[in-house]
Amino acid sequence: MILAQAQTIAAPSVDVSILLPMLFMAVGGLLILTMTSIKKDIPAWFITSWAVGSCGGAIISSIVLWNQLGNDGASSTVAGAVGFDGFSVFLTVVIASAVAMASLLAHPYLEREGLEGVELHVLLLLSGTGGIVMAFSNDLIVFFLGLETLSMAVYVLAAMHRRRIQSQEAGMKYFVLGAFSSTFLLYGIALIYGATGSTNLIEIQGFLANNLLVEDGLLLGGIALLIVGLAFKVGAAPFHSWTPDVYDGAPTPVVAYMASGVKAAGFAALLRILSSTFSSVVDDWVPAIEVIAALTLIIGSLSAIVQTNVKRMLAYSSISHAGFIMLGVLAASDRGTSAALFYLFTYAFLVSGTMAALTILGGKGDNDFSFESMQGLGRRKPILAFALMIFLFAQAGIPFTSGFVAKFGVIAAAVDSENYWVAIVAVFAAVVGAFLYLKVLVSMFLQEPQDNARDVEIPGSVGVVLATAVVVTLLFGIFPGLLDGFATDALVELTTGQ
Amino acid sequence: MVDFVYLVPLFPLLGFISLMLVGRRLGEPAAGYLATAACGGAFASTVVTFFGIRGLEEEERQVTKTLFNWVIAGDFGVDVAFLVDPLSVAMMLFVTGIGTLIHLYSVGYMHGDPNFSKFFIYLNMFVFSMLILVLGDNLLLTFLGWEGVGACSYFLVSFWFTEEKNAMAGKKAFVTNRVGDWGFMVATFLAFATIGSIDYLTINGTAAQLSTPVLAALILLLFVGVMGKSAQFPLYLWLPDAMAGPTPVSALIHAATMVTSGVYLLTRVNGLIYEALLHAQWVTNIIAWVGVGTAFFAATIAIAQTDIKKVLAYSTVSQLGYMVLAVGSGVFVAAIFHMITHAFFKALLFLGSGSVIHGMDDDQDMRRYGGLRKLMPITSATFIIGWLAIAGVPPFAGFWSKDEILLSAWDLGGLNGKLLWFFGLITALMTAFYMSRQVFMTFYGDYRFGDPDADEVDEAWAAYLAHAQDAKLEAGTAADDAIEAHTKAVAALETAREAYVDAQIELSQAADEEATVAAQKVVDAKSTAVDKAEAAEEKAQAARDEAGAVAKAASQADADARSEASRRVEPAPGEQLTAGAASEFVPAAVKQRAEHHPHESNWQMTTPLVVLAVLSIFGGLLNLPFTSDLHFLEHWLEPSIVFEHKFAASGLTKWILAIVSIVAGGIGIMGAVMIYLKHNADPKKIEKPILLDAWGYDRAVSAFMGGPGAKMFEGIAWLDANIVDGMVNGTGSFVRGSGSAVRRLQSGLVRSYALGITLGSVALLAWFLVRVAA
Amino acid sequence: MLTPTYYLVLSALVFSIGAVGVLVRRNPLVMFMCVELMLNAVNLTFIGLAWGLNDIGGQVSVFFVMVVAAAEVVVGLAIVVAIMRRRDGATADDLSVLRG
Amino acid sequence: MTNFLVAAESSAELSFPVLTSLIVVPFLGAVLVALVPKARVEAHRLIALMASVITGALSVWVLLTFDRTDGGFQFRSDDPNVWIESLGIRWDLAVDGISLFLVVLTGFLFPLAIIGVKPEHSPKSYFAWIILLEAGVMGVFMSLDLFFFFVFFEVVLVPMYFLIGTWGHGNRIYAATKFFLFTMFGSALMMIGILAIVFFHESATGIVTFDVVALAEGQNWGVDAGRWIFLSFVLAFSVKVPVFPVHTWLPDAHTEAPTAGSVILAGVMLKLGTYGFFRFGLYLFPEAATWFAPVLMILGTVGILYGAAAATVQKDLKRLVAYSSVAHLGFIVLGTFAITTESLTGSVVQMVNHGLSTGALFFLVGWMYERRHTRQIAELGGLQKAAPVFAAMFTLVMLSSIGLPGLNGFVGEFLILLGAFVANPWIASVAATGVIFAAVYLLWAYQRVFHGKAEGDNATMEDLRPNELLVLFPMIVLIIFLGVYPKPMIERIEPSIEVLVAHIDANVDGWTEPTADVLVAEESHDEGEEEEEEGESE
Repeated sequence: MILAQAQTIAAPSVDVSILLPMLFMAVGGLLILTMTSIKKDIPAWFITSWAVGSCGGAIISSIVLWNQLGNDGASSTVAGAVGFDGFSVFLTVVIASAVAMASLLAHPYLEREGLEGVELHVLLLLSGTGGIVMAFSNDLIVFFLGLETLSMAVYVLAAMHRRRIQSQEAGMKYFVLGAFSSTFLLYGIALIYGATGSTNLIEIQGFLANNLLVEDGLLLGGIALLIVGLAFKVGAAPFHSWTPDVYDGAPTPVVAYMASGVKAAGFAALLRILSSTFSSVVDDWVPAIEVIAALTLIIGSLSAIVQTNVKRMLAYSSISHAGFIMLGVLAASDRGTSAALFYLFTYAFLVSGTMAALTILGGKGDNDFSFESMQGLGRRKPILAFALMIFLFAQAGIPFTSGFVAKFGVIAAAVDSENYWVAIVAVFAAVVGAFLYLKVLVSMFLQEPQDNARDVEIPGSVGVVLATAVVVTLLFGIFPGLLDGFATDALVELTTGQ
Repeated sequence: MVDFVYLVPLFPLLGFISLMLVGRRLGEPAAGYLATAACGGAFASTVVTFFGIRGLEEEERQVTKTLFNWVIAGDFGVDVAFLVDPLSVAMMLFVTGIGTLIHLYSVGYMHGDPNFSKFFIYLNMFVFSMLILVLGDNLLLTFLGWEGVGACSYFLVSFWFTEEKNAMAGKKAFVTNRVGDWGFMVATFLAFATIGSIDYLTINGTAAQLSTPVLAALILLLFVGVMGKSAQFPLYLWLPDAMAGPTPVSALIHAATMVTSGVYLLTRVNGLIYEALLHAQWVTNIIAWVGVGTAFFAATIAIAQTDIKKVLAYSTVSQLGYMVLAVGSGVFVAAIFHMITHAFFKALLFLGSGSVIHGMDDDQDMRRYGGLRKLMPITSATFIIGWLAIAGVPPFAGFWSKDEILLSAWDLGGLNGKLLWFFGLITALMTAFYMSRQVFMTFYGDYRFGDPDADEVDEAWAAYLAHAQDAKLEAGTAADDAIEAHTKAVAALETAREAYVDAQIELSQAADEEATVAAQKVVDAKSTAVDKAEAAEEKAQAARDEAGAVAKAASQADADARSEASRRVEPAPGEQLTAGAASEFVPAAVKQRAEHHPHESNWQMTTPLVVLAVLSIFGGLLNLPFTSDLHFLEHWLEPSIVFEHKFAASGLTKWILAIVSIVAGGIGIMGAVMIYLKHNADPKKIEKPILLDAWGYDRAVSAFMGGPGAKMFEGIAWLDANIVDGMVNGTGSFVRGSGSAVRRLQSGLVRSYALGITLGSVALLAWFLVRVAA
Repeated sequence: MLTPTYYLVLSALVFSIGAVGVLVRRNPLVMFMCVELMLNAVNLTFIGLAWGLNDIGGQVSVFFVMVVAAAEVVVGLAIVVAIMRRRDGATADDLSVLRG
Repeated sequence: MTNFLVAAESSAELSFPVLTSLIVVPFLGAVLVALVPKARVEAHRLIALMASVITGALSVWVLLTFDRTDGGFQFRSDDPNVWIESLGIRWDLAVDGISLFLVVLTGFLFPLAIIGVKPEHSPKSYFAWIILLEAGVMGVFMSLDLFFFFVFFEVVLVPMYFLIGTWGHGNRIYAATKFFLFTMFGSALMMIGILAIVFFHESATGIVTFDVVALAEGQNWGVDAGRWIFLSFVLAFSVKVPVFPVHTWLPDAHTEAPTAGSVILAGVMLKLGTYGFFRFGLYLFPEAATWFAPVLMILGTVGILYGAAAATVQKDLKRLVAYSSVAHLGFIVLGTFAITTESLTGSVVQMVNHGLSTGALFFLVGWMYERRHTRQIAELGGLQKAAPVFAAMFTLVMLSSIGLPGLNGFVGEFLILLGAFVANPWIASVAATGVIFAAVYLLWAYQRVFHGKAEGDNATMEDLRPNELLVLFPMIVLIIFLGVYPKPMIERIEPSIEVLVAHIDANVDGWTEPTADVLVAEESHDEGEEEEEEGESE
């Protein structure tokens, strides 16, 4: 059999157009890296524009691909290793947008912190490439490669601030734990491979659909370990412990990317692998994910309320958001997937917006995130405060912001699949969460400014991010139908053939 | 002509509205006259309506006039509709009639009050509400009027709101009535739930179909309302306090009209009570006994009151008890009869007392009255007529109506009826007594308003003794000082003499001429000094003696004062209270009072008195018992009352009972004559403090409300703030606490995080292995 | 006769040893080595299973994993070096500024 | 996939989307206020006033064109705009007799709140929030789509949170946060309940819809599930109403809120809960509602007595009025779950009346605070002397609140108790004692505040100003008019109540509306009487 295959082995056909988004990102990153190594004095604005332009290329090509998808339907390429469906294209847009926004935030940040250089942008682009690969991956090994590409770039990004010991500590912790958890993930892949004889999702799904496993220990063990790895990536409890420390320590623009892009990529894998590929064994993994989701919601919300540092508090709240998105995963249905996608899309923007505000507020040294420093912001910087208020409302799930529709969608999906108790935990976590955001709002609007309150400026590129995020948050909050249609169409389709 | 009934409430309503808009601008007295005219208009319309009804055939004399649908929902529907029938017309006649008189009276009484026009706003509003109460063809509309008069009563009792006492009384009236209103409301619900309608004609018409428990509940719940409004035990509490309002208010609302509306209500639903008399007599017995009990109880209290209006207030409570007794005995005509005559003479008495109070510059304490007969001839003459009427002296109005009630009670038969009659009789005796007491204290005897009362005499004596003692002490001190001064003068004289002797020795030893001359000068000077000292000593001695005498006198005076005080005796009954030796020391207030010039009131006040006095004399003509033809009132009311009551007692019994009650009244009056006119006995033997204190009932209720009642409410508030809200805040603390606990797991150590991941993996693997096994 | 099960058991043991190593050692370098050990345990699993399945895919995967492991070491060492520049002889436990 | 433009086109087919404009006008007003620069102080107030007056006028127009014979939903678009297609969420507004007057009340109270009180600072955001709140409240009363109902139900918290938190007194942040979290906590489970019935409906019919009419007609959930889900709704509404024992946010919120906030909170926001009981309790879950009715009746009654008892001993006048709301709302809950036509009608009437009289009370208390800077009853006294008009107005409003017949407060209370008596005489009789307590606490407070001798600043308190009289005048007119002639209101409410009762009847086995026995007068008795009369006259 091996021989037979070896004899007939042929180069798989590659549809380059499908790979365009990831090529834009990867090539864009590598090109600018090369350019700067040749010509030292390339201005920072050019680098940033280049990075954003690469992301723009990815997004535009995704839009083209989306229309193509509408005409031709889903397909796969590179011997079925890369899946081309609405799901992957949709997430590509999310990830590329996250990278673009992080780049824009990084621009004034690097200047302020004296960290000029191309590395951060390049790493963001490469990490984004990894994320897109994950979104497109139809094969566990391809997925693993994408994941590692994404992760390793982020390890370095987290440690990027040379003068902050916290930044390096964050990088170190993230790296150790990330590598540790990757081994679990990989072990899981190996076991699944052992159980099904393939690492290709289409084949695995086909195998599970056509065979009734008498001995499913390998498969289930594999799924368990796979969940460990993925739960770690999205920061779900009890594998969340890196999240607060890393978010706290990492440069704020990087946190924006981690919370939006990395999370999106992680959920892309969860949705594609668990919700779609392993939909035939939902009875086995859904209870586990239920417990994980509930724990994530509870721990995220509870820990957040006792924080005294806004950035760290938002790190915990991002854990709780991961819990919400988990509801979409455990629904294991089209409704769940599209709800999770809706969530990921809107969350990417609002968390980037939030971090944009924090980037400004943190001040030189990226350190000052106490509640006191926010006091009276409503009076000092009404526009910034208003934008931040919108984001916080959205995170709290206040109606007429995208965050509400997103939460509503995932909870609806959970209720639809009759996972009532997790849904109940989720709504109570939402109430506790609301308290968090109220706390920030109280500081901003209801308390007097401190005497030594710093005067802050809104740099242009941050302004762009803020404005985009506000528009997206309100637009899809008030007219969710605009996005909902896309999210409903962006389903995982595991198909062979062109 | 029956349609004129619409005008009856319209007049006071218009008066109310126009006074509200322009009352302040009209000012005094125009606003008062406007209000009087409004009420008079209502009276005139009522008279027209009366003739309208009279013009109808007897069986058609119940006319319902519907204005508009009021509250209609589901099966429930009530209209704003007037039931015009002999009963309501009779009631209206005396409400508007007496109302007009009292409006007129008020123009005089409220003279000079800064809120003159406001008073008439309330008064007109009251008349309007009262007419709605009377005219309502259903329980709900009556309830509207019922509450409306309550609100007006509240406003008027606390009219002089700056006094805490008046405000309190107004509130008490409203709240106590609300307790009764609860019964009224629930009765309304019950009527709807069991009959499907709450209009009187249906209720009375279907009473026979009701089951006994429902019937009893319906009557008793209504009776709870009656207890409030008609001041029956145990809810009578508010009425005596309500006397805090201006006197015309007491006359109109708290004597003649509003307080009788309970009796009116029971008469309106006479169909129900008739059924109860036939099938559940215990229900009517409860009513009768509450009535007679209240009558008796209030009469005992009235005996000891010293406030002229309080006497009348308790008397009103007592008389209302009679009416309720009549209803409980099933003789509605007697109740209405007494209601009307009572309205005449009690309004008269109140207005008379108002006139007295007015003349006495707002002093309401009867002990300070006396002899006013000569100073206020019209007031006293009319008051005396009122007294005779209430005391049951034939042929005055009260005699006839009261007698009929006693007869009805007797007529119930059995021990029950006789006991009811007996208590009624004793009450009549007491009524005669306390009313006579009031008249004698007020109008007879000597003027006492310049005399101190017992407390003031005590005060005077205390001041007198204190003064004497002070004088004694002062004189003693002065004497001591004089003695000391004299001692000093003696010493000075001694010194001067020694100096003189020394100077002479000096002179005798003078060496030369020059020295002799000098010494001689010294001797002369010393001699003069001795002379002076001698004179001073003499003076001091004289002063000493004088002071000694004064001190002795003062001491004597003090001793005298003390012995006088110890020899002070209680004055004989009726004897003028004087402070005797201490008269110089009576409080200034007494002297101020002495300068009162009690005077007859103006014509606005006296005219109503005269009219009412006439009515009190001839009111009995409405329903004389002698022959059936003289039962005018009874015949008039027949269409409104379900059945005709025929006395079972024989003619002879009736005569005997009447004579007995005349005798009882006579005894009461005679007793009062003996004590208060002839002073043959000490009034203190009768005016026990416990009676003055209304048997302590009011105090006990207040103490309960202020004590355990308030504690309970405070307990609930405490519960709310600490337990109920505590649970809410506790939830918050719990969430926060768990947050801190979870936070501690985040140790910052990377290896512990790795451990967490490992444990999580193990748990996940364990779960999936369980699934494998499954 | 050797069955894939033996390989699986062996690799599970090696994996566990690696995992315990990460948990108990404080030196970051040793921790990296333990992670490498775990990755290699997985490689062993892949090979064992591929052998059992008679499939080449698993064996190819191993090469990818080895590349990833190499890259991981590079990144890890870079971070360690960056930290060591600022403080000497730091162990994993010294890095606990961020907590709570 | 739908989009906004399509939605706009289809709405153009309607003659004039008056209900939508009831939400959009204040919303746009808020946006406009936010856009006007801070420096133009008067402009904010003017814009807010204009927006609220237009909204009020539109609501009156709805009232006037409302067909009073029709108990169904009116002004409803035949083809509502789809909002979120995958969930079948539609922008579906309508009013019936139950919501009509709440909409009008909202349109009526907001302009008054804007005229009546000026904020102490930051007028711009104040007015923006206040009319944004109006848009939200309108949305709750008119949405037939459960999603939008829930959205509006939640979103009103935000403006109110800021109103209390920014312009409140004393402990305002605590009160605002408590209000926000408590209410949100209460409605959290309702969201799951809403979703659950939607998906139950879907699995039975294959249609995902949040349309309350379709859901209520379908009743596609089992008895047990229905009861559980009903409880989740009850919790949400109970907190909002508030029903004992989840009422403790209310005294704090009311006391610390600025005057306009209290007025609106009491006037309309508490009605969100009671309205919810009607539309999303009785209508949606007839079976569960009838099953739980006795418990809720008892809770309502406990609320009446408990609120009254707590009010009696309050030392803060505003807090006292707040507790009186607990008592008054208890009546509404009692009436709602007595489920008779009378009590249900009474409950709707009482919602409006409570809005008027308690709203007016809060105005008066607020103005008193403005003048005297204290709400402590002990520090007030004898105010009637210095401010007789103030006192007169207070008296009238107080009597309405006490439930004096002839004023509006009585009609609702009476119908509620009447209907409740038919359903359960014992509970109703106990609840009726609430009328005693209402008199106790309000009169006592009145006595201590207005009667007696005035000392210090109390002797010189300013009487009502013209703009304040302007605010009170329409309220007073309505208080009297609705008390004397409630028919125009009741006859519009009742058809919808009858539809509701018929709906319950049709959907609950073995349940019929409790009704009164009807007796007819016996002719024989009357004849007997006539004979007697004839005998006499001869």
